[in-house]
Amino acid sequence: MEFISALGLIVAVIFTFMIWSYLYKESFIFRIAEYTFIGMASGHAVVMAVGQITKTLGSAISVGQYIWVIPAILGLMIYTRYYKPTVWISRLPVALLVGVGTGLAMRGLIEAQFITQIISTIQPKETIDGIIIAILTMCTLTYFIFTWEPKGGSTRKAYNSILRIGRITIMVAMGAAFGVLATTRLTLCVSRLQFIVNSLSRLIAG
Amino acid sequence: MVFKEGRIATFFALVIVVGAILYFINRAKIGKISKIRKIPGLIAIEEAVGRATEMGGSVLFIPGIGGLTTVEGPETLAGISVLNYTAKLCARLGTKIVAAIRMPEVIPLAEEAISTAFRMEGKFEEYRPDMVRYLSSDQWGIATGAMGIMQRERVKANIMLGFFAGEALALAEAGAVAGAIQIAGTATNTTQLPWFASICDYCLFGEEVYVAGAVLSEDPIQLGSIAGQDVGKFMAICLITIGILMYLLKVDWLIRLLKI
Amino acid sequence: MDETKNKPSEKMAKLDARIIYLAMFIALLIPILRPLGLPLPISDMTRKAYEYVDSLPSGSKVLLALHVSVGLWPEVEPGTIAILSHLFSKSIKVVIISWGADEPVLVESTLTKVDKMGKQYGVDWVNLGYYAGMETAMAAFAKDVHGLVKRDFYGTPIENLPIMKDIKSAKDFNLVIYDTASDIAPMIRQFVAAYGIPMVAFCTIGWVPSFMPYLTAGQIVGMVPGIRGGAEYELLIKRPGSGATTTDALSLGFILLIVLSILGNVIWYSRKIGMR
Amino acid sequence: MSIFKRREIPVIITAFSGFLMVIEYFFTIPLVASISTGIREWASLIAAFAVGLGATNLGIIHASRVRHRRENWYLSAWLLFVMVLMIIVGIFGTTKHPLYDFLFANVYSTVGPTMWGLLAFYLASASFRALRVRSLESLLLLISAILLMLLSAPIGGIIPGVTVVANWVQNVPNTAGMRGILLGTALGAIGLSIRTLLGYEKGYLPE
Repeated sequence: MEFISALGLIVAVIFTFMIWSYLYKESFIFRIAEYTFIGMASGHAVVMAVGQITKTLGSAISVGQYIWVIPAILGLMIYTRYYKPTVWISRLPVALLVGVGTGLAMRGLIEAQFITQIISTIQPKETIDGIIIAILTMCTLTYFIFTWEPKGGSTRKAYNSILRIGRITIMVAMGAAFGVLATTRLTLCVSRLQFIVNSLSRLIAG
Repeated sequence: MVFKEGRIATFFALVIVVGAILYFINRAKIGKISKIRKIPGLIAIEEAVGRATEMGGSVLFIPGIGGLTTVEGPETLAGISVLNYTAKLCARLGTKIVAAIRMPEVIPLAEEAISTAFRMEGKFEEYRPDMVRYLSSDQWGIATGAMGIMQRERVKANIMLGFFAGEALALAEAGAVAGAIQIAGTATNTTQLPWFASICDYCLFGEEVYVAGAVLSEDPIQLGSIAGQDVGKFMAICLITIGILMYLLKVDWLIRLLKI
Repeated sequence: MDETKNKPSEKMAKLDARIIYLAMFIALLIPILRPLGLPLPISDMTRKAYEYVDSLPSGSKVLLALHVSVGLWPEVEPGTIAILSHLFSKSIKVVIISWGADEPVLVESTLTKVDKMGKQYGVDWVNLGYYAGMETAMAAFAKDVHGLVKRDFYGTPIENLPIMKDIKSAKDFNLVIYDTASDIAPMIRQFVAAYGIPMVAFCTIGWVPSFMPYLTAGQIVGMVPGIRGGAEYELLIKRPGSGATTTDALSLGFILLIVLSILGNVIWYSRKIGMR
Repeated sequence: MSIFKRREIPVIITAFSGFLMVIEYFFTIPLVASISTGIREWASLIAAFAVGLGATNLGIIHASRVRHRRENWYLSAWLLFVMVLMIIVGIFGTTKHPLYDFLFANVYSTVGPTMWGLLAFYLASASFRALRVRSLESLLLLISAILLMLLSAPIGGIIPGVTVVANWVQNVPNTAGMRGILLGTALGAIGLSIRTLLGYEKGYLPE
């Protein structure tokens, strides 16, 4: 085996165990891995960002789109926050980011998580299951009503049992997701263990 | 002005919800406030910070791993609002608080939230820059970093509110091993909720995450808007009821209406 | 919340945790070192997929479409290895295309684990790389392969690849195999509904319930669910591989998880009674 | 003027860009479409500029730890060294530089799979400690978790009936529960967005 790739395997295997050592105890060994990774990932993020900035600005300027100077200035404005009298300037680009995010969320979620979900509830694939899903969905939704509840009497009792069914539905869903995700987690761990065993046997075999 | 095809019904649904929110905000402005049901996880924040203080430990806050510019944006903002409230409690009690951050553009918001809280409590001189810690833009950077902080800085209250992904299980379990009271919540990525629901002491589901800031602020205008959101829920319940009856009667114009 | 959860038994919980981690480590490691061959009943959905593929005449052309992220790839990899070995053993031509950016690289590394039986790149199989746009790309590919695809993953113009000569549109394929960790509906719309090409799904376990109706309705001819399905397929082609190892490990892991959840409750209750 | 500096201008910018995104989605207005596409591209460029805030944050915190010789200061120094090394090699030697490539392939890329693997161990301890039967709700959570584990475990196929029941649980109550949460999520996000766009959410802007 080539020296560099052998060294790579050794490093990867050692690094894996340094991180897993956290399970035994948070120790110096884990800390080295933690600090190395945070340093490396932050450096990598900067490299990627610089790449993105030079690529975007470079290609824009080369075709004469000088308007791209504006976002570049906005981007640099973030750094005025380190000098107190100009902190307010740094809030402007951040305000733009917040606006874009909230706008995208509003338009995306009303479609994907509201209308689409209602349509698939009232367009079931099987009748009986479809009706059960519709009823349980409404009970779950009732659990999220914050400002309204019936006053006293039998309505109140009925309402409370709807809430209970809603809560139970959520919990069954949580259990189901727990069980399904467990498969993925175990599979990924097995594939990591396989990597370690294979690496070690390759290293021993030379 | 031309509507885009297939989005007309969606637009009107949005208009109804937003209209209801604005209506209730205006009602709140003239003093008519709706009562809001209690969310146990939010009440527990005070208890958690109190216990961390008693035990001489610190409070860790993670406003999710999402950024600002995508659909995860509002979830991050919800986390920041609760961070502001938690920081106020910490400033009042003199408890150490650390906010772990993944996306760099969230750093200014977190710093603003904590420093404002300390200033409002009249303890601005106790605010330190290392209360906000960027732990790299990698999902596992914030996970390993926060796991390290939990043990090294004796975290006794761990509050996680915002967008989370695969690292949710690692964070919740590491927090439990550290012996922290844990309050956690996430919304759009529902697949991560089971970890929070089973491992953490308190869990906020979906919409509860978004209203957390409003509830904690006790600001009547913000509270008013929650009543508007409830109108949306009544609308959904009505549509589902009518829709399923129509399905049984084999009529499909409601579905076609929703798809225009 | 509950007092017993954290406070008095904190030290105990820490000690317990290490033993539990070790138990899990051993449970997952044993089958890797020495496969146990635990019983694995073969499900109908996998058998249907196998039988369909097995009945394809030699010289058939199969499209393998991929949409699985890096994190979930290990779940479908054993099945993919098994199906590729099966196809290569029957001299069937395979065209691979990806709807996500990472998949071309992932499938390349998977292909190194497949016995190709002397099959040649460009003649018997080809990796066309990644095409963005999901359903738009699917539709474009199905309608006019040469309109969308100009070069393969390595940059070779597809006119230079003999395999691509007779493949002009979706109609030229005898079967579509879809490796997926996302919804199957777009592929059904663009290939099954539009051109009537039969389809088999290799999916992550989480999607099984959502895909079931398509199987019962006959819109897909077979389904191979996750690692378990991959191991079943390995058994069917009589080449036990990493799928069988992983399913053994999964079985042990799940037994451990179930025992732990029950044991945890037993200990908790007995402590609670003891404290009274 | 000072009051404008504090709140009004940022809120106006937020509201403008936010409502623009919404309008673009529902209506075909060429001018709005081009402006909002432009702003989205701008936002991603601004976010790229913001990455420097992260490096600055690490620089300030860890440099001060090194300067004051705090506990583990040499680790802080190491973190900064690694970060600067990656930046210098990555920018001046490009990401294809052998050293960058080696570190990326064997250290950076190792952490993801390792941490995913770690989750299996945490799953085991969570099953032991957290799946407590305190009420009917938590009993049902436990049962549905076990059922779904049996469904995915090969060994589950041996027990008759498990597949049918587990599939039903995943198909029906699970779909309903998740759907209820998603519907609420959409409304919650809209409520929070409106509060933000109108300047009522105050968490992140100074009073």
